[in-house]
Amino acid sequence: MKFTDTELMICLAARSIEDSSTAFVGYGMPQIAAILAQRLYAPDLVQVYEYGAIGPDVATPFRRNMMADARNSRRSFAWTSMNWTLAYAAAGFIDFGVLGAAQLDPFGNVNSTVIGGTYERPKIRFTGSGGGNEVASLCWRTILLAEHEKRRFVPKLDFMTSPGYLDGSPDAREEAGLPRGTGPYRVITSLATYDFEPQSHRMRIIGVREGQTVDSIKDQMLFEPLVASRVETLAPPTADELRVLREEIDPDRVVIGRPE
Amino acid sequence: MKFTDTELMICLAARSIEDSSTAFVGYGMPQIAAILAQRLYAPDLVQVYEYGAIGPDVATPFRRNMMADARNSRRSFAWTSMNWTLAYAAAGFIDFGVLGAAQLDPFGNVNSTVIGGTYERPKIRFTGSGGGNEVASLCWRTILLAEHEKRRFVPKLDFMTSPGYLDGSPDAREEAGLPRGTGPYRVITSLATYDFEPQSHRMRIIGVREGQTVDSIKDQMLFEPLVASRVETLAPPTADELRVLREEIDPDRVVIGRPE
Amino acid sequence: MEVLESGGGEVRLSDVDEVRQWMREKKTRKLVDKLCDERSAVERYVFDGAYLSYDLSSMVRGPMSLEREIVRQRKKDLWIAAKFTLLDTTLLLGGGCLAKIDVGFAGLGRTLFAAIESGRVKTIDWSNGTLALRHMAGAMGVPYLPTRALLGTDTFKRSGAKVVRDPFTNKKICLVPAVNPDVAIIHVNQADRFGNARIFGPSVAPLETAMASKRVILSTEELLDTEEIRREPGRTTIPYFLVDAVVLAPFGAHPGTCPGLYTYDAANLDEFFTARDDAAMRQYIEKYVYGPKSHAEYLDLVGADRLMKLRDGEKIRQGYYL
Amino acid sequence: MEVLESGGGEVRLSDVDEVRQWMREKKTRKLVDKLCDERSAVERYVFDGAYLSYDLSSMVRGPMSLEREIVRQRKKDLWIAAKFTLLDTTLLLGGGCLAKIDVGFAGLGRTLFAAIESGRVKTIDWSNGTLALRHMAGAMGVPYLPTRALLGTDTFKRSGAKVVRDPFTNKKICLVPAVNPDVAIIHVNQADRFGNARIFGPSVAPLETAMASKRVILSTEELLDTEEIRREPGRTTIPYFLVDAVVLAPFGAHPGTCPGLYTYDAANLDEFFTARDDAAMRQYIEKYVYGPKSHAEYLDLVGADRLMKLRDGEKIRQGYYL
Repeated sequence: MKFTDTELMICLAARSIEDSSTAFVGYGMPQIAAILAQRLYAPDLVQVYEYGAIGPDVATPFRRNMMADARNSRRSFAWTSMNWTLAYAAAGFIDFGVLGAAQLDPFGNVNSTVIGGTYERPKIRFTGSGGGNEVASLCWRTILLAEHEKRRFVPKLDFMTSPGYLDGSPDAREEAGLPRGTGPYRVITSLATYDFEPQSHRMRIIGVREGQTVDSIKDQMLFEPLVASRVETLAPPTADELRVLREEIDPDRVVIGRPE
Repeated sequence: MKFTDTELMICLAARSIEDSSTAFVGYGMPQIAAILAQRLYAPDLVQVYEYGAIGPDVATPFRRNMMADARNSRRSFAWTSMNWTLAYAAAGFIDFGVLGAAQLDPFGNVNSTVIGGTYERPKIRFTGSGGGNEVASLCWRTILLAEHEKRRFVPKLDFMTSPGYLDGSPDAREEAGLPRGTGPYRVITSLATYDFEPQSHRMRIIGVREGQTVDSIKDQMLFEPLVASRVETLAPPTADELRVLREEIDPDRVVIGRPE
Repeated sequence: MEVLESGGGEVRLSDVDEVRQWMREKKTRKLVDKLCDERSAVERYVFDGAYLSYDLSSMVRGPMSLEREIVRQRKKDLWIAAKFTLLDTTLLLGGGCLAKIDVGFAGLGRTLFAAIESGRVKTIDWSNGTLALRHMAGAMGVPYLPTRALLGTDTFKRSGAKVVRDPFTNKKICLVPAVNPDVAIIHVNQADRFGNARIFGPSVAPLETAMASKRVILSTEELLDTEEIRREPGRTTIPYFLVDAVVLAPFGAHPGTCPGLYTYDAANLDEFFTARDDAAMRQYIEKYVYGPKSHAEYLDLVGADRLMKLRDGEKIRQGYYL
Repeated sequence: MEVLESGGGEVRLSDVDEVRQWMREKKTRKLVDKLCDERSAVERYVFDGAYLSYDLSSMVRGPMSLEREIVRQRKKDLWIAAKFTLLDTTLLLGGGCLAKIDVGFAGLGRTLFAAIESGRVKTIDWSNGTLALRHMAGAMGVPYLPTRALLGTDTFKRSGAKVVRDPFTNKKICLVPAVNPDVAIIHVNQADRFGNARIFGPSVAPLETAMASKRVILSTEELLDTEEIRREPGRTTIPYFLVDAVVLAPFGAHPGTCPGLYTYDAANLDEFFTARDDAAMRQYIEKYVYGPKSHAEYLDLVGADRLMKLRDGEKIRQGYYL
């Protein structure tokens, strides 16, 4: 079955989230991945939204841009507000963070602020951190999602919005004051998946899409990633995943798009 | 009409609280004074309790020791919790604080912790600050209530639980980091009332009970208070005040006692 | 206190004692009727150059009728706290009202980004969470609050935060300064005339924002009697003495949703979202903001039938309206 | 960071990262049935020497059935956070459970004061507000929070707080360290078996205390289905993943009141209050704590008729039970 890049990324992300865990979820792809995970793999996943919903049973079809509406908040375990949801994250209660990234470096640092020019007069301005900085700082394991375009994978970011492993040195995060034992866990792109090599904290290819090779992936990046001793071939979206995505979650294809 | 010392103090305190103000109120006499004020002089007084009730319409008869029960909390404008009520005080929203004091010094500093011996092995141990330190630190004007016994008015406290004007120097409170423009406003005892002389921040007699003189008051203190140029004779409790106190608020005389 | 590192961003610093004095003098504890229309509320309390904060966003329970009035009155040089924002920034920018954005989430659209890229609007980058925390510091009457976010990033460098060592554990910690906005606009579900207000559902930081701000304008879907407020004190989000003006604004969050009450207006939002260049944005503003002279006229422009359909379109009441 | 002054009181200091690790590993996110009796909950989670925190007090919605069980199991050397406390400290002391008190309000009675005066129990003086704030710091995962209380007093000197200069305004500010109790006991109005809990009415710091504590035991007046919890998420005070044990304990706050549900037991409290010497206190404890082997037996001892009268004696439901 044909599928879009976004569908693949969503499915890969959904498979990476553990059941009976808490996950701080951002708008768009991350949210859809969490909903998919909950429908198929992690029925007791507790989605936590920065706007204060804890454990909602999100209504589908998903509607665009409607974070905090009733459909995204209904049947929660609790409703609260931002300072409290972030307190849960800071106090160590949130297992996963799921974030989109406009630009990434080898250590999983994320740019979603500006590209090019100067900070004051950038060539491209994005939305900025949103809740991203907190998610990447405070949750235990961050999953980063990015469309695989060469220009997104840079040796040095134009702007570090949200922290990965910073300069990659062994205790860089802790020395900066970030909570011990946190950091990027996976990078999921439309072509490959990565973890982070424990010593160097560098991105390491652990999976490639069918039809891709480690070398073809490297060709599509501006820095050289590490490669795991065993690189798996990523299973494409299953019929079940696509059915749930296309029929239940996003029938208007607002986020998942349509395969050509 | 005969009345108790406590009744007098409560009436004097009730007359000192302005209508349409917010008042942080402690248990016992302070609370009864606030209820009396509300019934007779300050119908739109907003009582604020540290346990989270904002603006309750306290049910009478008053019951002992039942701060935070339904009768003390009913019909509030809002219910919240301690970190929030104290935030209101810290942010400048609470006009009056009303506090009892076991021991007082010339600058309105209050002891409600220990007397005699050492801190570790005191001769007498009291309850400690409760919410008193916050009230005395953060509310705009603090009214202190104390039975007039000589041993309570000491040149130097055994322990400073809650801040008055500290050492009395012009900016002592501000230099200590306390909010600008705050401090004790009145001391009300069973024999006299005091304000604080603006330059020296020393207690100053402004009223004496019928049958007392400035000298008789001084005789019953262990430090020498200042005396205002005009000292009024304190009006005894009115029939109305006593009726409300004895019939509505405290018919069991739990706090107000019975005149011999 | 040794500061290890300071962000270089411009900060709207608060003097805690000056703010306290304001709250003492300017926030009456009297039960006065604060009901007025959006025009006089905005005239009175939103001034050119003011620091403005709002709760939630254009899409969800945002104070849209008040935002439109701000644009209608052509307020200038606002500095806004853009926490959890969506089209709010875009609208205020389109109306020429914006000078600076404390960015949590800058907002959406080419018009906005072009203004930033060209330097017409200045950004100071924070994050949603640290902006919410700055309001909490303002609400708590303290000069700052500590957090373990921002650390190690360029976001920190562009913010006005500082890094120090915590004297208890000797670890690095980030301090974010309190913000006390000149004016807050907050849309609520129910309020009485004095300003006691209820918000239903999850939220960003409505109480923190109301407590921290020097002036607070509420727009409300419904007016309640104070007796009703007193009957269920546990449902009060904002007590009256924080509030300066109460504006009755049914469908005040339109074209966004007010959860539990009405759904969003997809067609209107499409017009808004697709106003991607300045001309289209001007057209949108001409039609929906300058055209109607008040929120009442705006509602007529949208039309009663459409509004009723939006109300019917919200299928979830549970949890909001008990 | 230059510390201008440090209180000399012993502090139960938290390592924020160690606490985070605990919350990661020991607080399951699984929806597991946590219902148990007070005996096994206290056996499992309250250990000798533990730092214990409770919400509210013996008089009002206090976790009295759990406090009695702690005494029944003869736990030793507890260090307690006595914020807004009344006879709780007296009871724990009478049972020989207490070693140290972080004093907000020490509690009541000669027995207690005599124990402090004789040095059998050690006090560290804070205030109600700073103790609540220390729990909030623990809940927020930060090492401390700033406040403008305590400054200039002996209370400060006996506390474990510090004074520093705020790097934004250069004014002095007091920092109070986070506390992360080993165990919290909290009485709630309603909870499901997983620990999602509702508290009605004003409160001290139940959520802060639950978030900050390594173990949380809830006693609840009523058990609800989770479906009921999900129907009104705005009424949830404590989400399940903070909670370790749920004990069904109707009249769990007896002899105090559970506001909106039952009034206090004046006769029983009189016995308690007048237990002014050690012998009388032993007698009270013998009768009401050691006598009954469980909360169920305690309720029988008090008697169904009396309990029903207490329920009828609470004339105010409004605002609590909507």
